[in-house]
Amino acid sequence: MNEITNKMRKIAGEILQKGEASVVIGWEKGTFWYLSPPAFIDKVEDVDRLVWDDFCHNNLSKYLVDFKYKEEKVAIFVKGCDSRAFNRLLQDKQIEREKVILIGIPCPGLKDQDQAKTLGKEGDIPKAEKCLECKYPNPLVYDYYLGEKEELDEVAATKEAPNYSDVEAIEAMSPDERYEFWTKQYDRCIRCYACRNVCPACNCRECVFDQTCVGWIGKANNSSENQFFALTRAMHVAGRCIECGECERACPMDIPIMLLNKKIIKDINELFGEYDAGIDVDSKLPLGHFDKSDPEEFM
Amino acid sequence: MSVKDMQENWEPKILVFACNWCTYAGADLAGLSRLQYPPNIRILRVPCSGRVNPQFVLRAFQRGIDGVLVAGCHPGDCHYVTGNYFTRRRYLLMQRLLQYVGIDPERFQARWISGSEGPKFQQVVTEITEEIKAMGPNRKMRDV
Amino acid sequence: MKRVGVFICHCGTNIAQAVDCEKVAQNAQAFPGVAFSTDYKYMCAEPGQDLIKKAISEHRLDRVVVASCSPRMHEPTFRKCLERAGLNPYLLEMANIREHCAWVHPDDKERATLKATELVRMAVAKVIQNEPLDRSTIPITKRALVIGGGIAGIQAALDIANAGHLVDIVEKEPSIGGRMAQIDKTFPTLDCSACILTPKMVEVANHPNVRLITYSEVEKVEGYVGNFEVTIRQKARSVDLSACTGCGLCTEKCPTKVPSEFEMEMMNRKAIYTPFPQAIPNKPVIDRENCRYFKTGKCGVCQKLCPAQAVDFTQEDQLVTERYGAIVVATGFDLFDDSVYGEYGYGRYKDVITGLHFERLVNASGPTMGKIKRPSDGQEPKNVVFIKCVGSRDEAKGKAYCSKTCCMYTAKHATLVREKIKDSNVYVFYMDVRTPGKGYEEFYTRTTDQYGAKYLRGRVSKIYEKGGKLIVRGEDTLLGRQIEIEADMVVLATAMVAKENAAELAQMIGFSYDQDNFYTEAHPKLAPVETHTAGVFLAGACQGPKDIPDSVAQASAAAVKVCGLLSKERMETEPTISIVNEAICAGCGMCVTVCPYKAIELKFIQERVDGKVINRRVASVNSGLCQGCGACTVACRSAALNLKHFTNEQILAEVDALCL
Amino acid sequence: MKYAYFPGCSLSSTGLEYDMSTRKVAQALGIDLWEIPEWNCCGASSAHLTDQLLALALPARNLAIAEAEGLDVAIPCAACYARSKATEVEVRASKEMEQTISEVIERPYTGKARARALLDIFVKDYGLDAIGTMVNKPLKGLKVVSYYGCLLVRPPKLGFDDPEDPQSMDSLIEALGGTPLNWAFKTECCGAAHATAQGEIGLSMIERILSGAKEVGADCIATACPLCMNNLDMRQNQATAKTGEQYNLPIFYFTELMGLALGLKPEELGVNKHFVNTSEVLNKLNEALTRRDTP
Repeated sequence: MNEITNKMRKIAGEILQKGEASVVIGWEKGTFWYLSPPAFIDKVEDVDRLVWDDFCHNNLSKYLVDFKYKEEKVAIFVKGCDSRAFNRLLQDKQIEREKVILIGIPCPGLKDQDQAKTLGKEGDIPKAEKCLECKYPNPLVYDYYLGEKEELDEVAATKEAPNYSDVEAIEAMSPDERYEFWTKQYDRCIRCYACRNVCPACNCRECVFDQTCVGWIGKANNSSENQFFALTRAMHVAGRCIECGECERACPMDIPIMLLNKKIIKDINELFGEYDAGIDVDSKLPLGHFDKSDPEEFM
Repeated sequence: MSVKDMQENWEPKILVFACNWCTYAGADLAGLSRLQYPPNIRILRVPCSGRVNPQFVLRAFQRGIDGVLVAGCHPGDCHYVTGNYFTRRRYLLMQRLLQYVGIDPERFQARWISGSEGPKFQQVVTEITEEIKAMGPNRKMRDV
Repeated sequence: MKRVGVFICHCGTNIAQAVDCEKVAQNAQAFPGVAFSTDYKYMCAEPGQDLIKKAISEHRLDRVVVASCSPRMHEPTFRKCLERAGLNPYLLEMANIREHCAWVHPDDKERATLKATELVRMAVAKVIQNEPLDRSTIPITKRALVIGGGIAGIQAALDIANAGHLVDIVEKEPSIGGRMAQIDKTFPTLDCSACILTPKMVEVANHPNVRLITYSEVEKVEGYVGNFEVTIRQKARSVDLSACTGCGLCTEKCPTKVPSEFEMEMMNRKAIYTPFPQAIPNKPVIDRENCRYFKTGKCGVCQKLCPAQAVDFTQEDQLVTERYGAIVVATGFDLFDDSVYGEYGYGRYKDVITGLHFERLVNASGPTMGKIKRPSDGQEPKNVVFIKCVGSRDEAKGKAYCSKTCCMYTAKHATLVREKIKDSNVYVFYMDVRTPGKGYEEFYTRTTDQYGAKYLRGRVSKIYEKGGKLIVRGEDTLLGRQIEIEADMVVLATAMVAKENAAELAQMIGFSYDQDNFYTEAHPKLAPVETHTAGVFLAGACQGPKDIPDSVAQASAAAVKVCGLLSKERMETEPTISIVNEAICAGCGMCVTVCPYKAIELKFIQERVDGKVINRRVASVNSGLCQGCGACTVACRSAALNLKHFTNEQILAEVDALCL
Repeated sequence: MKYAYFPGCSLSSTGLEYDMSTRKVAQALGIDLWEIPEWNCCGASSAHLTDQLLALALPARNLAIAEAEGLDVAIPCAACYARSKATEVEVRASKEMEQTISEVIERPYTGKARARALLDIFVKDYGLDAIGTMVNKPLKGLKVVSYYGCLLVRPPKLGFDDPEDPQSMDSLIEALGGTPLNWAFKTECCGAAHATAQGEIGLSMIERILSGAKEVGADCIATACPLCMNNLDMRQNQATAKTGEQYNLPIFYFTELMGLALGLKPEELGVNKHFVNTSEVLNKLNEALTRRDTP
């Protein structure tokens, strides 16, 4: 990984030096050794802050939305999931391709930061759960590529066929069991909206949950409002979720948010045909078009 | 009235989102034809089933509704050409999602009922009322 | 605080016998915002309306709820009533306590009354959020477009033009005339098709209000009722229409022969040609795909010989954009592809032909000069078999619908064979004979009784060649036996189907079509020539199989609708449309993709961000196009779009009020 | 490529050469046929005249055995195919039917194992190009009319080809180097059991097919149905006796023609078991090949 870190710093330095972009978005070491938060580098002398290690979790494409109206170009490092997010944002017209320089990094899968915290530096830290079933570890779109081409092939997808066993386990429960399961999860929700804030599919200018005057959602933190929040968000990211798993990682209350998202992805695939969000920029969103021969259950 | 009486006399309340052009007209026709059905449903008129935001449905469950029906024109007959095709996609997903979080399938349904289908309107709302009556009051997702 | 007035109607005893109206009115007093509540025997009658008007002024009401019959019945009535009382008509809401309550719950007054009360509570909660809305008016472009220059298009254009309006006909082919020009005689009178069509073609071509745009296709349609902006591709004709005198020398000398589409490929035309002698404009066109000059660069005989120097090889397609107030779609039909019926051998056996082939075979200016000769060897056929319902009424291989015209044109063909070939035998295999139309049944009766055509009720299972004859094997279901006929020629009564690119055009203009790609009328009975898209009307077989009288009738009806529109200076639009909250809109364009009317566009607005002026992309609703379905409001996650009169706030308020 | 193999009862009696040639050809092409152990009669035609459920359940048992093995079923006989396919289609169309049938046969059948006509497998799965490369004795100059019979491609929802003007056997003949002739009797009824019960009617139907083939100048007829073979081959001299016309039309199972083209010996394919003498056709083929070989 050190080699990639070196390459990162070199290319970031070059980009800034030549003025190709005004800022380079990458990762840097955080407060603890097992955290690598986003870094926004706009000076050549700062490029040595950049790192690539087992904890570069954040989906950086999300931050491009903040640069939407900047005139200068932005350079950004992308893993497979970041690149899917990038494509999604392009589809949602939140960014322009030519205003972004993409630097691809092949991602072997990252490590679980909570486990890291417990096991310590020398421990055998397992992969992060969200990386266990990654279908696209390699960036799908990039202008530069760090690493050898061979490497790109070597970093094979860890998931060939989608694994929905966790979703199916819940489907197998009785309605009351399911309700109890989810109530237990969402009773913990403190509605901090970290899941939304970190999510590249959540790219509204003003989120409905912030619109108090319409009264979409009450401010009370109770089971009912939390579930309204959860289901509404799930529907809003339906067809947009690129399975980066950031929502779940960011959740301070360990709510299995991806279990909702995966359910919708599974249903979309079953109902409307295979669809992976953020792969094909020209594809239409599953809820943004229809087929006259869609399944008919409402007769 | 005692609590027991309250339970015995309980009647479900069901919200029907009806599109103005088909299902609302179908309900009108049921009336014109004097087709009787249980008085548990309340129709909320919307221009098109495609206007029904899933958040409206969630809100109704929050406020304690016992069942929700979203009804519109048959696919291909939409007054607004394509609205109900989007409804179909949206609610195929929504229905599964609601069931996934534990809402009983009977409590959220969608149907196509045209302006000429007074009898179908009668039949659908009667069935839904009976199903929900048999299940008892909905307590899931309620905010009280 | 809003001041709502609630008016409960008894509808005589219609409502009152199942609902305690007085009690509902009493209950309503307590609802938040209600300043006045009463009940009355007939709210819609003059005294009832007076009561509302009086209450509005006496109690300073600013919102009104009427609980009565369906709003589909009397909403316009009460809106007018509000207007007369000085209130905006959109400050009205109705609770339907007749069709949706009293009439369906006649035996449970207690619960019907409770339901009525709750319906009123919903209406009150909604009306509090109602906003005054103004109908706006838009100017109308006083020119109509007719797409398709067949008989339907010609008739519609003539009627519009005669009413004093300007009209353009866009025709895909080099000449107007359409299918009717190919037809020999017309049922049930057997008068010559060309004799009644060509005068109309001339009339429309010479009409000062009509402009013919032939050899052209509609490429793009934007805008909305009153103001369509249509892009038309005028294909390169390679002949300068203004210079050409139509002398025909070029056609005569052209060395390249091509099977003629007009003659169903039973005769050749040249590469520079007019499709048929009476074509309008009667000036040739170069078929560039087959022209020797365009294929090899050598030849140019036509150009060298043309005395008017009208031949222009350098012409290019031209795109012109015109504005129209209304559009009549009259694009006609195609024929079903009979080759899917392997058992009939169409395409394999030369003497198995379609009805349209027969029209040309029997036509005096056709390939055989009107003598019926079979295509394989030019012999006069003695035994002719007709098979009806080929491609129609057949869900397995063809179309489910009845093609409507085949019974009559087959009777006509049978008559013509018997008339022209005295010693001929004519057999017609049929499933049913359908002759609804004036003089149609009589014509059919003459075909069998006077002309002696033998009608056999049954289907044909196989046709095969044997010794130069076509053996037609079928079943006579009335006699219950198999029959084999040695035929010289077989004519298939081929179904009419929608034009190949029918769906494409409908999507381009933005109206709906059925599973067979025929265009869908707004209402099958009460709005048969309208589409769901305002300002777009239908005429002829593009809406479904039709004969000439029906096509002409529909064309005139469509013309009346167009005239009604064009006779106004401006038109009113419904104000219940979507609006964009630009502050919230992120410009993602999801609303654009779900809008069936192409009413939403993305535009850029200028804004100051961090001291700099930026261009921000937002959605923008075209109030002329938006029909108020609300699809965009749900597609928009951040609820930047809202539908006036059915706002998110209103619907949520109704839901809340209902669940109390 | 592996399929479950359902020969059916005809193939172990009157249609023995169909079975022989099928197995030989499959072997030559490298297709693995796994004969369904303890297979039972498909029920044609008595079962579907007796009881609908019985008619569906009989083939279901065979299909279920194949399904447990994870295999689709290759079926040479047209009647066996039609009955088995009918079961598959019904089971796939309705969960209820799936349940009923599974109860009757006391094992699960979900419709996953498909009933496949042998002809369809060769043409679609193996592919004409692939077959073409395996041909070493092309049927050069042999004019063949393909006779599909009434069952193989009909009714449309069970068939795999155009129900009125099917093409798959014709294209197979072409791939084998032969000359397929177009004719009008591809799906004509051979009279089936009429030949036994109503001799006159049966013979007239046989006669029509034979003279249709003669009319277009065919050297032989290719078929995919043991009963059609029976009628056209065994009763050909009866037809001659009736009409006085010498047809001289050998009838071949299409698998026999495949075997010949693949260079297999006529005897291994059962070609010597026919009623109508095939030697003329075989000689013609050999001659054509020799002619090609001498420059």
